Amino acid sequence: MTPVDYLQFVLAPQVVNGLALGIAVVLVALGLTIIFGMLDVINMSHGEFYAIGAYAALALGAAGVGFWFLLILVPVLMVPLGMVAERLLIRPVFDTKDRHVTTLLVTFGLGLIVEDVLKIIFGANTQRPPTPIPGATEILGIILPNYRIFLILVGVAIVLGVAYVVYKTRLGAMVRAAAFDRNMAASLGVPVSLVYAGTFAFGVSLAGLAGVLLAPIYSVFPTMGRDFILLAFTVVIVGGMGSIWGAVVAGLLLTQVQALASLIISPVWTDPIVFGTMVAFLVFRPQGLFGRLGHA
Amino acid sequence: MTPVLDIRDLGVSFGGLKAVDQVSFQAQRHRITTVIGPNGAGKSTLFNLISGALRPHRGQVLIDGVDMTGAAPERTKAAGLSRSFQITSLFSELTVAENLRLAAQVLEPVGRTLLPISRSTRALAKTGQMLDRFQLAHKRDDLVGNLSHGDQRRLEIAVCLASEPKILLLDEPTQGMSHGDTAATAELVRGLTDDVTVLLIEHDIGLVMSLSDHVVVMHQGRKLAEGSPDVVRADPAVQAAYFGHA
Amino acid sequence: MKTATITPIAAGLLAATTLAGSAFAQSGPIKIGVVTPLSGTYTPIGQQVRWGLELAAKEINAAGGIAGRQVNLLFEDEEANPSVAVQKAEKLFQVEKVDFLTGTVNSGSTLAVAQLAERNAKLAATTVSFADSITTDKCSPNMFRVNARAEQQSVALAAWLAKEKPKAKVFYLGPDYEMGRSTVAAFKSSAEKGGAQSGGEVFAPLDSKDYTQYFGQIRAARPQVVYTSVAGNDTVRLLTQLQDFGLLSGLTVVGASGTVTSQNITAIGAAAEGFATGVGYSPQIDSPANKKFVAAFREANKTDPDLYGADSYGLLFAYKAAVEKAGSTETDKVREALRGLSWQTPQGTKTIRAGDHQAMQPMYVVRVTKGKFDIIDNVSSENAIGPDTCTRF
Amino acid sequence: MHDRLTQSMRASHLLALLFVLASLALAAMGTATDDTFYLRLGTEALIFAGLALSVDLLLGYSGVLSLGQALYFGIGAYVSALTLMKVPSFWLAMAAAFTASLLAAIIGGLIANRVRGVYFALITFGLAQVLAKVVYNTRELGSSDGMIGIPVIEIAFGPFSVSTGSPVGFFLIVLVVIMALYALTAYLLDTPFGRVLTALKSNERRVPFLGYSAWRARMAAYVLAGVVAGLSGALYPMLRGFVSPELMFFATSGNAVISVVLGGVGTLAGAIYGSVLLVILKSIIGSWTEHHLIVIGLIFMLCVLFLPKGLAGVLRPPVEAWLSRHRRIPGPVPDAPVLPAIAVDTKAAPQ
Repeated sequence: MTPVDYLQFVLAPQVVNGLALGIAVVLVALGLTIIFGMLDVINMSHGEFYAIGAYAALALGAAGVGFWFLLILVPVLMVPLGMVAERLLIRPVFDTKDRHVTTLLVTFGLGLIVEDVLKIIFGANTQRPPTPIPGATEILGIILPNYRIFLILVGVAIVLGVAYVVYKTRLGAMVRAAAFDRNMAASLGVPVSLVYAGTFAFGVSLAGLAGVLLAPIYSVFPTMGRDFILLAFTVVIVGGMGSIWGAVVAGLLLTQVQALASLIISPVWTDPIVFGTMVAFLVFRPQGLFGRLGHA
Repeated sequence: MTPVLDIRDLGVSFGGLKAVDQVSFQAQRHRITTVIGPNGAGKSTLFNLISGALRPHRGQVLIDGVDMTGAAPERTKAAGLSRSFQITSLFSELTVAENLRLAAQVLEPVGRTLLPISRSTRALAKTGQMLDRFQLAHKRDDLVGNLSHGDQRRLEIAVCLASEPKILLLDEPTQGMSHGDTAATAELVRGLTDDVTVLLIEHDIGLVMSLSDHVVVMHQGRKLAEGSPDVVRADPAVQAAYFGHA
Repeated sequence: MKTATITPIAAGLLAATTLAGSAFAQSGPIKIGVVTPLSGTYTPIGQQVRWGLELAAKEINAAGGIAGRQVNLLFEDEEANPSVAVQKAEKLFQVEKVDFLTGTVNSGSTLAVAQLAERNAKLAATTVSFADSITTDKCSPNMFRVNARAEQQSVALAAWLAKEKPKAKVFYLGPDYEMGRSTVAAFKSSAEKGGAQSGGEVFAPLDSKDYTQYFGQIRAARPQVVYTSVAGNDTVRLLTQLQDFGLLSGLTVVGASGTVTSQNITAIGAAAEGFATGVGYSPQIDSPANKKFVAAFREANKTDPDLYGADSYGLLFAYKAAVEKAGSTETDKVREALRGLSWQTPQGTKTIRAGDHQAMQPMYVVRVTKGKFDIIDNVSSENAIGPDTCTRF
Repeated sequence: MHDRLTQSMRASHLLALLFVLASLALAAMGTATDDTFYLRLGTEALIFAGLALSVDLLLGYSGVLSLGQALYFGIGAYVSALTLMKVPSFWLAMAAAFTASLLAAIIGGLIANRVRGVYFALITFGLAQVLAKVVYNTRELGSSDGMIGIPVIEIAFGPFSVSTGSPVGFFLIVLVVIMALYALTAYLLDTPFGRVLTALKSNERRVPFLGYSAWRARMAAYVLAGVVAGLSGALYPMLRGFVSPELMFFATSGNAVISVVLGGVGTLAGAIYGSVLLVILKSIIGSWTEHHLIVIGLIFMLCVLFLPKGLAGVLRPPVEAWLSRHRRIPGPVPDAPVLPAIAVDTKAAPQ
């Protein structure tokens, strides 16, 4: 293979495809990092909420709802689900001493249940909604499917939107205040328990949105929730718990590391390398790249 | 005679901020030395440097003439230094007796580490002694988390003392206490000097003046003055920097 | 409290089974244990196994059973985990006293269950696992395989490829684990005997999310054929991503029999068009026996049978023939009867080779056309089977 | 003089004793009815109880959740299997598993103990995941298929010997091993070392200021837990005759965590009860519906929410109460005079 071939056919597409995968990972990690960072809750069922979003898109799409409408409808439908889950499962153990472990265990149990319920409702076979935007475009000799280009653009828009809400709006300020010091926020008139429920629901809703967006590429099956979860947790840790920019940078960085490692070393080693990165961060920089949201 | 605690030119900075800067003083055996200063003067940071919670960037900490600079907390503890915390730090899921015994366990020879707890006779005796001395015997089996604030502060001093230290660092032992409790605690601290050397952080100036043998005044990370309570009180720099605001 | 509950249950079941075991062993129904994944990733395969066996049992029972005895199927979920499979199999052998066992899917479970069958002096068969080792170096006198193994599939596919695309440049993409690697190696050696040349090979981790990272290598190699041995969800992703990236045009994709199945073909959609593989079964087989089977299967389960369903269906008829020939359900007698047995299945006559307990059967090459597998070639059972390398019996 | 922790440990011992008696009853009944399956299922439950014990040692005492304890269980199982295929000696296999899990736990502990809390959970999860993948891809270890053909062996005790193929014989051997592991961990927890562990769970940051190295104590607990898991794992291939990478997968670690939560965190005996309970639940529900995940998940979730102390939380208090009645331990005196919040030391003021 000539160096030019290598660059055009191998290296450049690898980097560009890594970008699309990176955006996908960022979308899944976004909700996780918000729940993690603001509520200090480990949501092990985040992957299953992602699966619920994908299945909802599949079922509603089959019922005739258009893809563009689904992008709004599914995240909205996920909000009450998140509220109920928070009220029933997180709230009762929120004030236990070891919140991390307890919420991790409860949501782990929830994950088991959701996975099985999805199988009962939708069957065990893999399904896939049609690609909403077919075709591919050639950019500088690199062929990229149109839907992936769309995904990259939408992903960027979502990240910017979420960052705007969290960092720039009054709502976001309230949430950050409640995360920083619950009592102080309450004394300032922030409805803390509603904010907590809302934050959890927001994270869940983002997982659902990721489900809608990624279903055409990665297909839909009951155990799909486990797919991204280890990578998403890694991204959250490397990026810094609760840091939106951290999740973005870490998500893009790790998927690039993965893509290049699989190309240069071997696909087998991608998992150990990604995991090794997580260990290195935990050991040398436990606060992650960007530190922690609301916890300066 | 070597001072039991000798602080030489101690300093640490966070970012650009010099939290503790070139602080030197000595604590004499069986005396109460008190560190005072406004909020942010670096008093708690100083305690952290001495007890090993933080590693100083410069200077030395000598315990009984032995250099313990930057040693881990468990090593400064082994050298005879015990400390309390500004915010009570105990084992709230354990009982009063268990807290004390845990602290007293260090008195046992290493060989008993893996023997049944009932063989730790020295620790058991010490626990009983502390329970009596601090009048906590009737609460020995209460969970510490259920104790009143005052009882917890008192227990914290007892826990520090249970390991028979040479030096006791008390970080605002009267913090959050009523007047009556504060006076009682002062009496308690005064009574400790038979056994240990006390290094104290305290805000209540009246208390400081009546209790201390020696006072170190800190301001913005630096030592402003030191001496007997009367000398310090008379120091114009201290007047300006500290009592002016008090 | 809890220990109090285990004992009555244990005692009760024990009492019940000892009774059943002694009094009705030779006259009651014949019990066949099915240890198959009913939860987890392999659920769809377990479903086909279940449906195939249930249909066969229904037909056999309606026609008077095996040697006049009804067939009773007992299902247990093995979660595609050998540890669970062995535990459940032991329950079926010891408590339910089943006469015969089948259903295991992943080769780890099949091998572990084979050893358990030996230690319990019972017989078992697999209808799904296609790892060569089960009837070669890790063969067991108590394990039979009625489905085609990897080599039979490779031989059939390679023979067709040599005719269709002589001297083709083939790129190999397998899942990175033992089974995926050995399947690729087996096909590669068959294909290269037929004149194919290698355009490179790559192994992707199991459950890869994105295969696009390998597309550069594929594009640069400019192969005419891509061979893959990925399966399940991985195939859905691989093929749809190949399509999205426009790599499928002008490329022939071939693969292992488990790569595209009735479980994932709908999800793959148009990207599956033209995919060819070597299998032991296709619903398209044009024989009266198969047409009848497909119709009955569809009637019962609202879906087409695939090779797992068909092979599982066929197994019960082999067992029926063997028991009737042996005149008993005793292990040694049935084993002797199964050895060399020829019987009719929807896919034609199958024969169990006595030397390694591997079924010989005609092999087909099928290609996806408009979402259905069409038979495009076949190889006789003798040409596909390969040598007997089992040395244990 | 017994304190409260010693007292609760005694209550656990009593529960463990009840467990042993029930096991012996099962063994007797199994022999009488010539049973194989239930005895071997019981043996397997006991083996996994050893794994649950090691999870409880970490979660219930040093206060860290390991989501990858199956790593050491798997190492024990593989090393035992490899040893048995070369030399059919129980003692050699146990010694090899001990050494291997000890070394692995030291290495794993050096990595995992750099962090705590949820990070510890994620790191242990990742460690197990990576090693399981390595085993899954290693041809010499049978890769994804695992290894079969581990022989039935005779376990020799001087002039006596028991075959691993004997359902009741091996059941009793495993009972002895697991109860010995229980006794060892329970004993250690009732020593000054054990008290430091308990303190770690309660307030880790305070521990160094009492003169104990928190890192060393955590490390010791981690290595101990690794060895307990490894020795339990070593018994697995003797029972089932094979090993497979699934033994190291998250499902195995997850089941151990579920067992501990069901049985009661921080009670040791609860871990053993929980493990047996889970096996029974799975066995019953598994035959009744293939959707056992829902049932197990639901029970587990309800347990975390409403029964945070698990089965032992229900069983142990009455046992403790009974014990204290029968041992006349001085409890808190109910009619003690109410003292002022701060008691003044009666010693004279200095100088």
